Amino acid sequence: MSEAGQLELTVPSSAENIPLIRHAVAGFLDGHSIPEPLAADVLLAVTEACTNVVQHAYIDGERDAADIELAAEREGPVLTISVRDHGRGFAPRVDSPGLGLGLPVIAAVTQNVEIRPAPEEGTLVVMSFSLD
Amino acid sequence: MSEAGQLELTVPSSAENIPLIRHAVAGFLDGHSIPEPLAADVLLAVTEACTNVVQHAYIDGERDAADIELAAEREGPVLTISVRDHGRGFAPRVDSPGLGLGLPVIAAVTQNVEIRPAPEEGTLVVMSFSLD
Amino acid sequence: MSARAISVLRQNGGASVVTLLGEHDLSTAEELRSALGDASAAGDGVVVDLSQAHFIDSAVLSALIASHREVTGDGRGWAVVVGRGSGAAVRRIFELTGLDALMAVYERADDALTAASSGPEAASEA
Amino acid sequence: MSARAISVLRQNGGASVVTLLGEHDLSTAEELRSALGDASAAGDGVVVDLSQAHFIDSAVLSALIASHREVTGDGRGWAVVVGRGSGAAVRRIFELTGLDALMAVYERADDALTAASSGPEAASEA
Ligand SMILES: Nc1ncnc2c1ncn2[C@@H]1O[C@H](COP(=O)(O)OP(=O)(O)O)[C@@H](O)[C@H]1O
Ligand SMILES: Nc1ncnc2c1ncn2[C@@H]1O[C@H](COP(=O)(O)OP(=O)(O)O)[C@@H](O)[C@H]1O
Repeated sequence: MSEAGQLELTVPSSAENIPLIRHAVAGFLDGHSIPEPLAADVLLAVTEACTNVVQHAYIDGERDAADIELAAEREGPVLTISVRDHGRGFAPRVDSPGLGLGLPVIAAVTQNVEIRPAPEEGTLVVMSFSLD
Repeated sequence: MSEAGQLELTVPSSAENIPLIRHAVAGFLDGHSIPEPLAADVLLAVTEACTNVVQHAYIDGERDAADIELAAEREGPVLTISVRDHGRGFAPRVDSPGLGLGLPVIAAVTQNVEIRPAPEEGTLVVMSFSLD
Repeated sequence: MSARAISVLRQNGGASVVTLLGEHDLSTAEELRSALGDASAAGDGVVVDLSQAHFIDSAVLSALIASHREVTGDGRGWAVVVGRGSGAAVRRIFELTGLDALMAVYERADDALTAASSGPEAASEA
Repeated sequence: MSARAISVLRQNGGASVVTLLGEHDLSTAEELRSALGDASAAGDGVVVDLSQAHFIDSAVLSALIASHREVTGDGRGWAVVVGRGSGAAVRRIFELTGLDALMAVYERADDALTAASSGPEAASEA
């Protein structure tokens, strides 16, 4: 296994940047020789987590740093990808434009998903995948 | 602070048992002198997690142990409540009878929520609350 | 187990009042949907009184949202009472979900009744 | 960035085909909704061809589910193609959500076209 390092990425929170982030993560997965079908699961989960930031984190107006921050790393047989925002914090929405499939998709494809308030403000979603 | 011990509970997965579980947890919170508004948040999260088991875990037919298992413990300033089932495993449903508010309510009121496959089968949801 | 009940009362003023006592969740959601159906079938406005509800969860909210949609979609008034007697979890779930932006929430039952009896416009000015 | 496109083609046989090439997500969801709207407005059945789609997420599924509901609600046929050329994420999200229980999923475009052209009953026997 090659040591393909970590990935850290900060991009403005917008729908147009979602494919960009997914491609960066695809490159990271390639570098770690992570095969299908796991790679597809990782890209699905990353896409859903970023979509949630774009659709839900910053809805209560402009913020200084309306960014998506992603970090990916591999430690032994565990791949961990975290997505954080600086938004309003995790909250249910009765007026959500979505069907509520995002979190369930993430939970279904990950080995473990944690959701918690991020330091200072916003939400941190930590997703783990087992390479075994 | 009194040492009010742990709570472990296994009950059949049915809507009628949801208030029972909530009352057992309310007793546990009382024993640990956990005040409002935190107690209300804990009872909301526990109720939503158990509702999810009843509505989603065992939908693909009868299982040997169609139970809800709950464990609650306090370690210093952290209260941890886990809810597990032996169901089909976490999966999105396009035909969910709900509005998709359950997981978002849990994530909003907890300090941390983890969702992962339970050992052997089913889903484990671990919810933490900070007493500070 | 604490007492729990759902009642439907037809008021003369042009609304039916559904009152929830105690704790409600998935185990009473069907009874609640049927009470809301009865209230709506009376043909006028609908008030849901949660001022004596100690606990409600998202299963209850789903039933309220469906009733709100049906009744206001018909051009009738719909309002809910969340007051001092409402349990902490009741106030909390309304706050978390920002439901007061979607529906008319009142602290006092008589205000809710007045609003729901006079159609959806008044009831959304809560 | 890989190529991505959405096309709408009106077939003589009584259905419009919406074809997704490449990767689709929230960034193309609006374009997709409008393509599905155009296909539906043609008045016959609708086929969504994902056999050249490399990636789709739940934002795409939401658009497909809305289109399926609208078109079949009208008594018209609706079908989707998920084939060998579909990316792993496409097959995976269909499998995860159990979407094949809700909608007619075909491996071959011509089967989907036949089904969607002959109304909702045929299209649900996939
Ligand atoms: N990053 C976030 N910040 C704030 N709220 C969030 C965030 N992600 C998700 N949510 C909340 O969780 C809910 C469920 O998300 P999801 O399962 O992806 O479904 P959907 O996006 O279709 O509503 C959202 O409706 C929203 O209320
Ligand atoms: N214990 C469980 N086992 C299997 N699937 C689950 C479980 N809990 C939740 N889910 C899945 O997660 C989805 C979202 O749950 P939730 O946010 O509570 O919304 P809702 O119950 O209204 O659909 C459910 O529709 C279901 O697909």
